Amino acid sequence: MDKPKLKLAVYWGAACGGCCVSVLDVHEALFTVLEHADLVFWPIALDIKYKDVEAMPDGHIDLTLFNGAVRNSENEHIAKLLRKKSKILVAYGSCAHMGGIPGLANLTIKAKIFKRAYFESESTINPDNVLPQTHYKVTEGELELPKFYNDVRPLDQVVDVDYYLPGCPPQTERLVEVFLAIVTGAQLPPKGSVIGVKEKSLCEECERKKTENKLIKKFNRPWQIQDDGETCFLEQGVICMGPATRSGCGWRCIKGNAPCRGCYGPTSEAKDPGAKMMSAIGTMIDAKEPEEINQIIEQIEDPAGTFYRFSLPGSMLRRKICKNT
Amino acid sequence: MKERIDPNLYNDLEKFGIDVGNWNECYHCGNCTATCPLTEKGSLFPRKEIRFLQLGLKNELATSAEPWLCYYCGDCSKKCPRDANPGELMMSLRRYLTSIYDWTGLAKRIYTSKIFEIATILVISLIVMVLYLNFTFFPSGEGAWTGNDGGVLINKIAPWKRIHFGDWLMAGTLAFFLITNIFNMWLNIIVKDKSVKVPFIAYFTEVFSVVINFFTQKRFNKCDNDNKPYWVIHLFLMLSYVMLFTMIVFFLQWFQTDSVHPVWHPQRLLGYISTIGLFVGIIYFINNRIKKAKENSKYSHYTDWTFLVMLFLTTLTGILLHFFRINGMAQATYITYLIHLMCLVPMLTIEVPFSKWSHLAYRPFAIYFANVKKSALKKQVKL
Amino acid sequence: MEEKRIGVYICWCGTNISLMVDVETVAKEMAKLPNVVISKDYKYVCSDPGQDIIIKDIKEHNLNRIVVASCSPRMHELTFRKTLVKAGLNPYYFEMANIREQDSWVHTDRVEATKKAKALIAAAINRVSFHEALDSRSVEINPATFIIGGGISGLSAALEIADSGKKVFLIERSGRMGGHVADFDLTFPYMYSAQQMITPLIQRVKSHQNIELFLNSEIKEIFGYIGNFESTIHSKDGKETAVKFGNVIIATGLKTFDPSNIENYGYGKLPDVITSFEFEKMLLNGIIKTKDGKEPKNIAIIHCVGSRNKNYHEYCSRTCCMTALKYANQIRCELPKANIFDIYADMRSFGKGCEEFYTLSSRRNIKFLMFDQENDLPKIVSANSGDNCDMLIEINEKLTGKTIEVPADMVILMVGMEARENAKEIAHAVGISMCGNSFYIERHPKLDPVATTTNGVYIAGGCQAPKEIPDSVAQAKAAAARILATIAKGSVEVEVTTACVNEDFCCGCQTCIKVCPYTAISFDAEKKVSVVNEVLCKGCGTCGSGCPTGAIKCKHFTDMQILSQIEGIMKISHLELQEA
Amino acid sequence: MSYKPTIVAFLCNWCSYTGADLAGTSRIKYAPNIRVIRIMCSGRVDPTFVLKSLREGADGVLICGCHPGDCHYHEGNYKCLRRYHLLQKYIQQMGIPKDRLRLEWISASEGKQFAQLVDEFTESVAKLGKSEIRQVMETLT
Amino acid sequence: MSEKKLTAVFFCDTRNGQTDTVDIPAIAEYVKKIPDVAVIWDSKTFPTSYINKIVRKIKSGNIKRIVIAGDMPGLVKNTFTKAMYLCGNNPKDVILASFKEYGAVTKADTECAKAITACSVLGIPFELAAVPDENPGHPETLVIGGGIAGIQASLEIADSGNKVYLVERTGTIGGHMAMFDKTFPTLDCAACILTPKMVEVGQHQNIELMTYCEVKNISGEPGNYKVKILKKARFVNLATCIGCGICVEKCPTLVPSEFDSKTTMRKAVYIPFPQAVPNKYLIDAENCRYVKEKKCGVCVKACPVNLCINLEEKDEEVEITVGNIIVATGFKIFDAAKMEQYGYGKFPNVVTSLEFERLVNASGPTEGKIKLKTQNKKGNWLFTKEGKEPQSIALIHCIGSRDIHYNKYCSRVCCMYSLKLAHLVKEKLPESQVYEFFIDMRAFGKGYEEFYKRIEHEGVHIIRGRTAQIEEKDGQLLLRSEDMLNDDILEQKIDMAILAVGLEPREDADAISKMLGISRTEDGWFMEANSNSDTVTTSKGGISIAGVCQGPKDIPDAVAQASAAAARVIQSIITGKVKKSIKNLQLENIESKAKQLSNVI
Repeated sequence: MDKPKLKLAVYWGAACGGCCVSVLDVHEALFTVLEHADLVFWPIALDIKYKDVEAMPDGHIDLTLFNGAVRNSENEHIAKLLRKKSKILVAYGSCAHMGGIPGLANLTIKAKIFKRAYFESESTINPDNVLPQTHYKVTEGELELPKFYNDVRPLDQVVDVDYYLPGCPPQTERLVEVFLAIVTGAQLPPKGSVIGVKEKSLCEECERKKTENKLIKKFNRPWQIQDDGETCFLEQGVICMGPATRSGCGWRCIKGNAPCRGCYGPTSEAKDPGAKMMSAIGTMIDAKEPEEINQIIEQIEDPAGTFYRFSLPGSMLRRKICKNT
Repeated sequence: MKERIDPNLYNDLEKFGIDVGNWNECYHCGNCTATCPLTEKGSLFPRKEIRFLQLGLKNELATSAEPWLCYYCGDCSKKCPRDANPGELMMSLRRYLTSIYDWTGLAKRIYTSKIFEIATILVISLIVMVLYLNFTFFPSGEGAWTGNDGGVLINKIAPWKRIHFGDWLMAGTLAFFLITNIFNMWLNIIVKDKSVKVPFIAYFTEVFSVVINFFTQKRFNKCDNDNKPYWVIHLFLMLSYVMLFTMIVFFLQWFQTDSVHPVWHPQRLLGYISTIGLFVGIIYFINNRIKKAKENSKYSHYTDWTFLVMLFLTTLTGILLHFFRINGMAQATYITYLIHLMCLVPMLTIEVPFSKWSHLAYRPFAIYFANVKKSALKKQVKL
Repeated sequence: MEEKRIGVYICWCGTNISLMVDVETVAKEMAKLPNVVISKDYKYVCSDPGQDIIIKDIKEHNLNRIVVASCSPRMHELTFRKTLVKAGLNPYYFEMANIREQDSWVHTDRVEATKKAKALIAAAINRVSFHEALDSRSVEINPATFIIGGGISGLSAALEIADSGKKVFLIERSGRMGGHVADFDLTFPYMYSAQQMITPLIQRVKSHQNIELFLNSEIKEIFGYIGNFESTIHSKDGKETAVKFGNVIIATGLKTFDPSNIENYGYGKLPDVITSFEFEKMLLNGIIKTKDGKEPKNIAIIHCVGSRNKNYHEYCSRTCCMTALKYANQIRCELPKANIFDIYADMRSFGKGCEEFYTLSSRRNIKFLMFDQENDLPKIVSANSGDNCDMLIEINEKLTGKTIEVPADMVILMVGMEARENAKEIAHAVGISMCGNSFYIERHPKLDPVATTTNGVYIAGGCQAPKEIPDSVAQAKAAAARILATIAKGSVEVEVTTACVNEDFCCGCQTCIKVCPYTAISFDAEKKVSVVNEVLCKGCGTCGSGCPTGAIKCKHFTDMQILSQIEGIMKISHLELQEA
Repeated sequence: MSYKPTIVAFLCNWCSYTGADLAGTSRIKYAPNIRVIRIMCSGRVDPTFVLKSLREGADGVLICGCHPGDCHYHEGNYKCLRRYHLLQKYIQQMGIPKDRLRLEWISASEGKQFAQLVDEFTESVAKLGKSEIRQVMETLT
Repeated sequence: MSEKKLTAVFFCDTRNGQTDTVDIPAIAEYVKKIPDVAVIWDSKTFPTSYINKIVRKIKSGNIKRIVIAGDMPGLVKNTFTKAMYLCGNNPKDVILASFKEYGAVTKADTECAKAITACSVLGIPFELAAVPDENPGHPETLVIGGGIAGIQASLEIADSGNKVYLVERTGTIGGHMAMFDKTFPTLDCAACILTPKMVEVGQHQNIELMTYCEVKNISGEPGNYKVKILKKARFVNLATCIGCGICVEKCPTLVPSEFDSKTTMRKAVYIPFPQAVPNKYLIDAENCRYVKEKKCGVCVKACPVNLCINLEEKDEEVEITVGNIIVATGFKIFDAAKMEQYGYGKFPNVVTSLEFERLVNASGPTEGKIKLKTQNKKGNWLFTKEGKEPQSIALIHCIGSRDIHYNKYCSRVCCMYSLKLAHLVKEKLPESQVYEFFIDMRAFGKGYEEFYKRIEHEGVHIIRGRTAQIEEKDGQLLLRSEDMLNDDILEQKIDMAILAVGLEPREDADAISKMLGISRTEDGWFMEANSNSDTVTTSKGGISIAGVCQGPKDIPDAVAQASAAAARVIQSIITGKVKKSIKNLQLENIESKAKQLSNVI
């Protein structure tokens, strides 16, 4: 054991924290990891200041798991910082991968979000109409707060990313595999690869019965059907992102009788998961007349939310076009 | 206005023509009309006439002046891509129209029956003979018959007054027929054509042009250049004819004298010139028709021949008459005089109102009416 | 990965392109794009010397991708692919930019047209980088031929092939062969007997050892591909026969126009207004008579019924003029004294001996009237008692400019030809295209009038466009020639640009299976992946876009190729924006 | 000067591309803003292509296929039609005017109609002005 | 077996002005002997215009069948069908024995005519009875003529894997089509669609291309023809010529270019046109100064390839053996100078359509710009780029066609190509006035009528009326034509007149027909075996015809016909047999076959 220990960092940007939890979820395996690696930065668990990171020499960190999207100037700053300091930067989790749930904020704009959060939400009491500021004078001096961006961006839109490890959150087992791979010095996949996943999409794992009869006359929400727990959701008219989503999660949602929502993102052959799924769904709609087609499509109330639930900022269109964006 | 197609018209008209090709073959390329140097807007022929014929639009044909405006240079027939012979159609149409204008129906019979024509000529000749024998002094006076009393005394045998009376009688009758026929022509060409309303003044303004055309036949001259000698000879013939006609009908007293004038005397000079004009012309036309040299002489209807032959005989007997007379051959003169009349009278009676001669009158009038119509149309357009 | 070395050739096409596109500048600018090694402009790239330049450059500069910007790829893509082969490159390392039909010929602003050309060429350059080597494949040809339609075209083609000793399946929807020709009495312009012409053909077909005849039969669909088609023949008596064959000739012919909709003619209302085909029957039966059994004194023939008129069909039916003349002659024989009126628009007597026939007819006292088939149809009305005829036709006669009344006791409408009502089904069953008039589209209107865009399927006779007997026969035999050539060779090359499934990505969702119109995709239950039968696949690419995982690749139309093409187009547009 | 849009068009090989070629051989003039991408069938049009075009800054996207019932590959155009409607809904949700995307049927004989369509579409896209996405991309932090 | 029916045979008048016709009395004599023939009716004494009299004759003779024999018996058929109907007989028992239908035309064909009549009398289709023997066939094929028809036929056969000799008189294949600018109605550029085919021919491993060669003599039997081919001295070695064109630069002799319809000049050493196949130079012996006078020879010195140009080369003759021959010799255009009224040859700007085709072509004398001719220093009128643009152009249809004085037939393509030229003028000179003078607009093919309408909407003045004459007036051309649909006569001043010349058989058609032993129609086109069901084979076995040499036709029809001719050839190659000529058949053979069949049927 004369090999020096690897240096690890974990950071969260705009995220729910689930990814960090998934790291914690490695349980005992953490000890194995720590045998080989030191955690040099992990705000949720360790008290290491930004300036400590800044002080590190470039490329000092061997592996950084960056989870969460880039939402504000702080996220961006740290992303860039970590990029500089890390040998390998992994976009960890759906948010870093393609924007994730926070990415749905791209369907609106900052002003509206603030309006909702600071004025309109039912639980808000804000009689002074205070809004977040980037600079605020207090008696101790001037506070500088991160700037809240208009758009949510996945990590690779801000910095160069070496690997992606998707999932909301990523399957812990996958993380362990990755860890072990790095630690054991296995041959690393080419840069830009999505790791901790399988090549094929979810249906491959899914054990529900699939046939070619995917003809949809009516779209159903899961509660609208009597799910027998065996038939492919699509064949029951429920939009399941499974075919357009990488497997690796162990079809957890479907096992729980909920259709896949696509947190693992598209396969490497699909550029835009929502588009691919829309294309497939379009194929399945069982109608020829424009009126009938439209009538069926009307049943999909929120195409963006349905097909891009976890991937809007990383998709082709990235965001909704709003006035004054 | 709707017009009913008359499929039989073609057969009717065929009787006026010569069996040379088939007007039904025309496929209306318009080459003939465009070739014709005489066509102009408002008077397009011969294609349109073929069309009227093919479709049996009798009224259209009867009311058109165009056949008279054609002088048969024959270019249209020569260049016709289907050998439909439009030139000959125009010729046949002139015959047809003559029969249309003629209210007596004689023209139709003459043009459609060879036998009828010859029979009429013979009958008239005989009538002339009988009349001559009854009303002249011949052969009552022995001397007159032999010319013993010194020279040829034509006025004794056939006193000019009586002959003149016959002249006038015949001229009047023929003029009556001719004029009524021309009236008919006017009715057809102008009155029946509802598309144009002719103001009265137009009849006066156009008179002059017709007179000029009559004496120069400049329209004929506009026809093909190849036809120059044709035009000259025809003009000369026509003028000669008119001259002789005038002398006989109006100045017989002066023309038919018992004394022989010197050669330079205008009476003789005019007579000679006219006779030469007539004779040369007739020989030229007969020769043309025999040789079928030109498009317009290729096909001869029997009425064409009758006209030429009768005119020829009349002229020939006239010349012989003169020859015998100046040579004092009284007996021969008198007989020739009779024969001359026997040729001349039927020639005029048949030809003038009912047959080929009539073109002398119809042509200028057709031009006249056409011009009148044209000027009327111009005014209409201006309005 | 190999280094991409792209050669770009921009064609002047004489002045066709160069007048509207600044080809020299374009060539210079394209040279600056990444991977472009050579960029040239040339007067006629398609010419022999033009192709020689490409070959020479490939060898000298070690090019491995070629882009030609010239006419439509529909015109010359094959030519240049062959050029690449000659130079030792895979033919699919080639891309064409259409800067003539879709640029220089349709625009008037030289600056814009040049910009567009740049974008299209840049797109092609981008695309060609992603091109992959594809290998041509050949399949064996089943020597049997399937012919649909037992009219004169079908019979001629069948005999031509069968006489070569090759098997023919001939199916005919009705119970008898000979089609329309069997209903004809005489043929124009030489007035030969149609019956005597068609009878030996039918007899020979019936007794031919190589021809298997299916009367009263139809097919629903043809499966397979060139050389290896199969289908089931459904006979009206319920029998079904499965057949396999290598080529198909469609000779379904056409049907006659139904003139009931033309109000002016009163067809269906006036008893003695009949169509040409009804009249033909009268001739065959030897007697021309009106519905009350009288001998008609006046017979009118009206041309262009349903043809050359935008309310019905804009096209000319090609045969009616001469057929009308034929009738006129036949009527003249039967009724020497009758009045015959032929009401035409343009007399189209264009074939060998036809103009002479027209001349001959015009000598037989037939009245020709010209009408305006486009805007001013004649009107047929019942006559009054005094008119001495049954009907009157009121027509604005064009050559006199007069309105004319034509008496008629019988009116023959020269009905035009139109596609059969089931033309579309057959087109679908076989997989060929139709033009706006529902006639089948030939592969090339000039140089390939018998083939279709579907390999192994040929069209002959009236189903391609109205045509007369000699031309139908010639076309049928031309189709036979094409088939005999492939049979003689024994094999034929098939579609290369098919779809294929990347088993590494296919998750087995089976979305694609119903997408394929040719049932070329099936599910391999063992491997749990979809499989494309590449000989059945015609390369439409619908499955490729329908596959949610991206496992199906449409060869030569891959996602990457098209996406890069889009990038290429937009790159130039952006550049220009920046410049502006 | 009015805005000169860039339009990406996907034309099926059999009908619409041929129709566009016909417009060319017939020398029917139309607006030069269109950039044609040839595909074998309108059914090959993957929504990805459309979104990619928009993403790259195309001001308009035109899809043309054979008329319903005339598809060279039987029903590819119907599949395109369904995807088109779904896509329309999505892009509208994403704030892109629906007029930027259009699906039309052009047959091989409709050269003239193709030219008219291009002119009309170009005009309507020009009215919408510069692509919103391009504007956004330019302002994205 | 049906009961025997008494038959009458009626002979039509077949002379029709011709002297060399089948011997009717001899046929009548022969037919009389056939059992069941009750009576022979002679057209001279027979009352064809009185159907009632015929009825009486039928009834009195108890006639049940009538055979009408003659060149075009169909012309009188219905008289008899009606008579039969009126007698209560079956009108279908009126049978035609059309001599011409099966090629019995001249006195020499009398035996054939007898057989035709006999078959009709026996009720057996002639085609079934007259089946000629077969010879074993040689698998190689000769195609004479390298126009589009020859090209198509050659490719078709070569694609089936069989050897084809394609013999072409000029230095390149391509024929007239290569000279055209665009093709109607799709307006494809002719060269664009033709050159790939030409290239294919040039490169096809099964085609031996013999350009600048002529067929001199043909002997042998169907299936085994010995063909002597004259290889005219080309003086340039096909194998070594690199097509650099230096010789052309140096050559001092200028002659009018045949390819450009003599609107441009070429040198004595030349390639016919840039896309020629083979793309190699050749020297025109008639104009080369060295060949004529043994002077010059600069090309030899200039040529960079050793021994490539050999001015001493002599014509050679080679002999090949083939089983089948396809004749695709094409046509020549009508000599417009014959119609003096249009002043072709007198007025410089009266041009033929083919000259105009070259003028509008981008590779033509003005690079495709439409210009009037200008006079050069020598006084010759030429097309140059400096010429003035015409403001008004007239196209005159039917030049030499549909005219009893020239060619009676319709040339079939002129209407459409004139419309096409009108379109090209309008496209290049939108402001110009284009007049088109037609008689009947023959827009009959697929898409043609639509094209016609389109040209009309483009503003071309389409006038019904044949132009009568063109004169020169005030330096302009003055044309006179009736505008019959507007009831007017047009005297139109124009700058240029394009004469839509018709198509004629080539000068050597007669020689070729004699050499091959195939017959020609009155108009001089090669005669097909059957005008309806077999337009590609000839009366001589193993010889087929394709393209315009059979009669005027447009490109698709010529192509289809060429393929059809190829079908016949491929069929004979596959079966290894070539049918002998029908004319080789003895009358007895046909007779016995017919009897045999009549027993069966």
